[in-house]
Amino acid sequence: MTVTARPGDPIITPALVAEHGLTTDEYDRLVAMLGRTPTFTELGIVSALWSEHCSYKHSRPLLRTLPTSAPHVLQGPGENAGVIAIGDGMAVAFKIESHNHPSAVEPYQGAATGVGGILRDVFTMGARPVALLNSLRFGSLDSARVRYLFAGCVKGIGDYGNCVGIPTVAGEVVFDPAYEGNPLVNAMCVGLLKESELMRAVAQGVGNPIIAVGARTGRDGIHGASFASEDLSEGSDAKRPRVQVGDPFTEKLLLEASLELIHSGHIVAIQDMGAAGLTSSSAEMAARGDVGVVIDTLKVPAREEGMTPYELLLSESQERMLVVAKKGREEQVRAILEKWDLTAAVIGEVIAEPVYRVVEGDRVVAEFPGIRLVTDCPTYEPEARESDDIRRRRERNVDAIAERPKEVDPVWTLEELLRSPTIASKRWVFQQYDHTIRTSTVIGPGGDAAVVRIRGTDRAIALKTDCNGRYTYLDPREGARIAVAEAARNVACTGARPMAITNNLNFGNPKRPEVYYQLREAVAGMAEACTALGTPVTGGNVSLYNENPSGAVYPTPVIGMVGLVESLAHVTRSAFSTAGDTIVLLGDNTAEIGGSEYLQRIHDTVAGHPPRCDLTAERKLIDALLEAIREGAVRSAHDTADGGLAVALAECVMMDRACATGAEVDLGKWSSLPLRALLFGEAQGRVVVSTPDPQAVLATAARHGVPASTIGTVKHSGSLDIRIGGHRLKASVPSLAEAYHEAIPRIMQRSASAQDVALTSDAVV
Amino acid sequence: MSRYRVAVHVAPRRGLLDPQGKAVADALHSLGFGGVADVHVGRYLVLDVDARDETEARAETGRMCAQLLANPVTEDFEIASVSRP
Amino acid sequence: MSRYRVAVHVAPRRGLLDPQGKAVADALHSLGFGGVADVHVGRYLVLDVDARDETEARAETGRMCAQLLANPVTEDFEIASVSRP
Amino acid sequence: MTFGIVTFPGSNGDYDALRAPIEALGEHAIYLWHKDHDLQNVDVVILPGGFSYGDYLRAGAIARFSPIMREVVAHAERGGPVVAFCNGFQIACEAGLLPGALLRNASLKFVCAPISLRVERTDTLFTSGYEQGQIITLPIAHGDGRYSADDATLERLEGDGQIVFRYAPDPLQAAEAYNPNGSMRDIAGIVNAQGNVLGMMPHPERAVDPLLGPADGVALFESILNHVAV
Ligand SMILES: Nc1ncnc2c1ncn2[C@@H]1O[C@H](COP(=O)(O)OP(=O)(O)O)[C@@H](O)[C@H]1O
Ligand SMILES: [Mg+2]
Repeated sequence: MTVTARPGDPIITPALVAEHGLTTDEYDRLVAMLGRTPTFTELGIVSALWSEHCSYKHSRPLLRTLPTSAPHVLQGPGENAGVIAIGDGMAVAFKIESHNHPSAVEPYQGAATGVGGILRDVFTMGARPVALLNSLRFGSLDSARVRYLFAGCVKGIGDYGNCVGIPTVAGEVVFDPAYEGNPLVNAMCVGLLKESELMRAVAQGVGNPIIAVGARTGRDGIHGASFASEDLSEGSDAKRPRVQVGDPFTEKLLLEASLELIHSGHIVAIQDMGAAGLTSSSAEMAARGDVGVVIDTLKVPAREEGMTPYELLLSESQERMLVVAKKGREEQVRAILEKWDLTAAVIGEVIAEPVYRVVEGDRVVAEFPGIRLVTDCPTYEPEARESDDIRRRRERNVDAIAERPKEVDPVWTLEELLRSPTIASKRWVFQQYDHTIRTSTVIGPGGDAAVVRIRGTDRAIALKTDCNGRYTYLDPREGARIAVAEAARNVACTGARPMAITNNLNFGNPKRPEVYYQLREAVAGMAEACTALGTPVTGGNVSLYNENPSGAVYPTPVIGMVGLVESLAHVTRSAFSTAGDTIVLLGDNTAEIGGSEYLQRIHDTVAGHPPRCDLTAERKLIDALLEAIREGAVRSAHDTADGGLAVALAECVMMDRACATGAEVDLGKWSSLPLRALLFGEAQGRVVVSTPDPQAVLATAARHGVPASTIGTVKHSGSLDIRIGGHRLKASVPSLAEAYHEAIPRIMQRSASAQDVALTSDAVV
Repeated sequence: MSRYRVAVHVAPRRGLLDPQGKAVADALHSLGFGGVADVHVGRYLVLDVDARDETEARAETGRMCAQLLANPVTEDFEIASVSRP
Repeated sequence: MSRYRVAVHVAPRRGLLDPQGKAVADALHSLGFGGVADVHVGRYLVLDVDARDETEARAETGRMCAQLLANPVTEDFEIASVSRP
Repeated sequence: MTFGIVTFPGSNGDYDALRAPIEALGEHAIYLWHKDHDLQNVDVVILPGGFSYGDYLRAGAIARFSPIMREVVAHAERGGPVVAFCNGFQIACEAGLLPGALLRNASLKFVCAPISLRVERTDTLFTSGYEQGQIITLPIAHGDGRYSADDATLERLEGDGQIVFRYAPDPLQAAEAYNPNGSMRDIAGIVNAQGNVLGMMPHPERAVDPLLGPADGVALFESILNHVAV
């Protein structure tokens, strides 16, 4: 069929091509593929599908190197979400997704719609969402703008998840000037399904109708995908009309209707209309099924009058799905949607001819040969070179940094670290998230990882996101290895075997050699760790161009880990609970302070080698810990992370403010180490355990070749008392608790009213 | 200095999705108010402002709207009235 | 039948705690708007209504307010304006 | 005995409300669809938590017009027990089943936390399983929980003993800020004058399994079972 330009469409000029983010080379490829000049509609389609966000053109070759298979992986990367089997015929679908750019412009709606999108990715697999997580990065809370972004994102995440009724059970929040102007907002969703109910988004069956479901299409978010593929600049402000508004109420209806549709057997495929909207959902489903499709834009329910095919195809209006139904079942599909007060419109069909065709009534406005629209996108492996500046920072001798006078009193240092917003309690955040709905949250936010039970079984899943961007900045490979290892350790501390990960690669502009170096190294590190720990990658998301004129964010490969608790009896919490229990340290202390929160917070320094990550040791540690837990020997387990051993011990005695304890600890065994490294260094592979049966824990550790030492006793003394040779640190638990629990509320009080006001516009007032 | 009572309307920008307006319109329809075509829900603020004169009260309130009372990304505002309380 | 655009104000009854109004006032003060004495925050609804004439549009909207748009326990409403869209 | 849990568009606590009587009491529970006109002979109606109609306009304002609400009101008028949790409480107030209104939390923030309550009445069909003055812990999770009513209504509630639960300081903890939403007179839950409709912001239906925390909600369901046993 012949493609004709629509009257009134702009003429294709080099300037227009550039505006659409295509390079000259890419444009030439397009012309070669079509054998002619594209129409305006076609240019729009390609600009969206070949955007970084949709095509992964700078990351795909790297992502191919990740380990993705294992017997329990039912669905690896490439689908809406990854799926793993967890026994008893049950499976878990999970995925993480970024909404960094939208959140920088409009934090409330940006973060909220991020949650909406990731929920849809999971329920379109046939899974019922049972948990949400989020991983957030902001600049320093000293800035009013940052407080506004932080408060807005948290409220957006909360309002959306709360309204749909999915508990938000875990996550992380990090504050660092590196994220000033470029907040990172990653949301993860986890769903449960029966293995037999797994649904894939593969268009099939010539003659099957393609149905648009859910909200009407408006002009919002047009070109969001390409927007997410650019640096944030002055010009970004002008792009504000692209903001999308979320409607969690419609999402809830869509969730129930989609699951009912999938279970009804009336449909063959379903996919969220996410980034690049109708275009990407239809093209991707067609490509996966290796079939042709035709879409008639006149049939797409529009919210506004006079919308062009270009706009209808590229709109990112939220809460919409694309369904391929079985031919002849249109009425049944419509009936299910009507029950949930949703509309459905047949907008196209699967065809035998291998083309991707868009018509507007009688006129063909776009036509691409077969699946080449998706597969012809070029990939790039740009030059990679480490930044000299970063290398110099890493090589710097941080041990030579002189102590500040106040550090004479390590309690001062400890409280200063506990007050650091990155370490301090995030209760201010997660109190705004409903984490008890669905009555399955065995461990909610505030522990090492969340634990969500699986009703009808004795099992549970453990969930956590993790990444230390400072480590990855100083050494991308080591940093990414640590991110995986720490996520695994957190999950293991709750009694779960780490099973698989999803990941979100948040990086700067890959065309800069130093950024592409970070990306390449981080992916390599992630692959090494996932292989060593037996946790394949089932999916993820790449967000590049997280830069503004003053530079890129820290390379931040966020890991979303899923673990399996085989019996509810194994569920383990992180705080000390019982006076008289023995405190055992699994793993060993070292003299490493490079890249630590201590250097950042106390010395305003980002330098040195991040701690070494020994993956073999990490694996043994996890095995030993899980075995000790299964033996019933472990009362509590908490890994050491930001702020090191002293912070971990402080957290153990007061993270649960209502049942604070105390402890007497003797670290004399390590008195030859520099005191600050022992207390605040962030050596990897360590877990603080409290136990009524230390002999059993020590024996199990020995069997696995894991160093283990008895370091103290849990007390109800109200103080944390640490002796190291001749040194003694005695901290009052209420005062530690005050530092840890009040830090963020106190900062946010400064401007709490301002954000609440600026946010009252939002739906849930 | 005198005191002025300034009323402000803040409304979701037309063209952006207004889920609240849509839900209210649907509810009104099902209550039998068939003649309702379209509903938008925004905020109505009443501020007591000290200013030299009405013009200043209006200008000052405009600045408050731009800085705080309306979200420049998603909302439009207008000063609906200025009166003496 | 013609189409009318009816604007409605719904405000929390004076005397009830208005935490939002207070938050707005505090925030304005901290932004340096010292001349603001008092703020109240309510809802502003704009409805497009088909009616025979303005009087009917007004009356019909009044009924919507009484039934749904305002909560008689805590809120007052007023029809702010009726115009042709 | 059968509990009927109404599912409105946007209800999301319906699942927990369904599971609680089944798992804690071994009784029956079914969903009731908002478009239906039939309560299917259930003994107790539960209006569950969630965000019916997205809580757009005002929490509970739109849901009260659902077809099934006419039957729920009739059931209540016949003396049938109705339990309304969270969004259900908001709907019940909007529908006139209970006096007053639930406004936005004074903090302007959604709050999810365990909270201490004092049981003010044990002579209701919902609370006979508790002890007078007992301090219990239940989860809350809401953004619009500030109970408000005019003085005359509040006096009537006090005088007639309709205030069943109040937010109260936990004796083991600091007393400050125990009222999580700014409710007048610390009101967390009330019954109607006839005593057969209970509305409360906290979630007893989320507190029936010790695996998840204090199971202080069980006694509420047991109280109902003992009174309504069939
Ligand atoms: N954005 C968030 N959303 C939900 N829970 C969070 C969030 N940020 C932190 N938390 C919770 O706070 C606790 C501490 O988080 P974090 O400091 O990242 O722990 P760790 O150092 O063990 O990785 C965890 O239980 C985590 O799930
Ligand atoms: Mg941890």
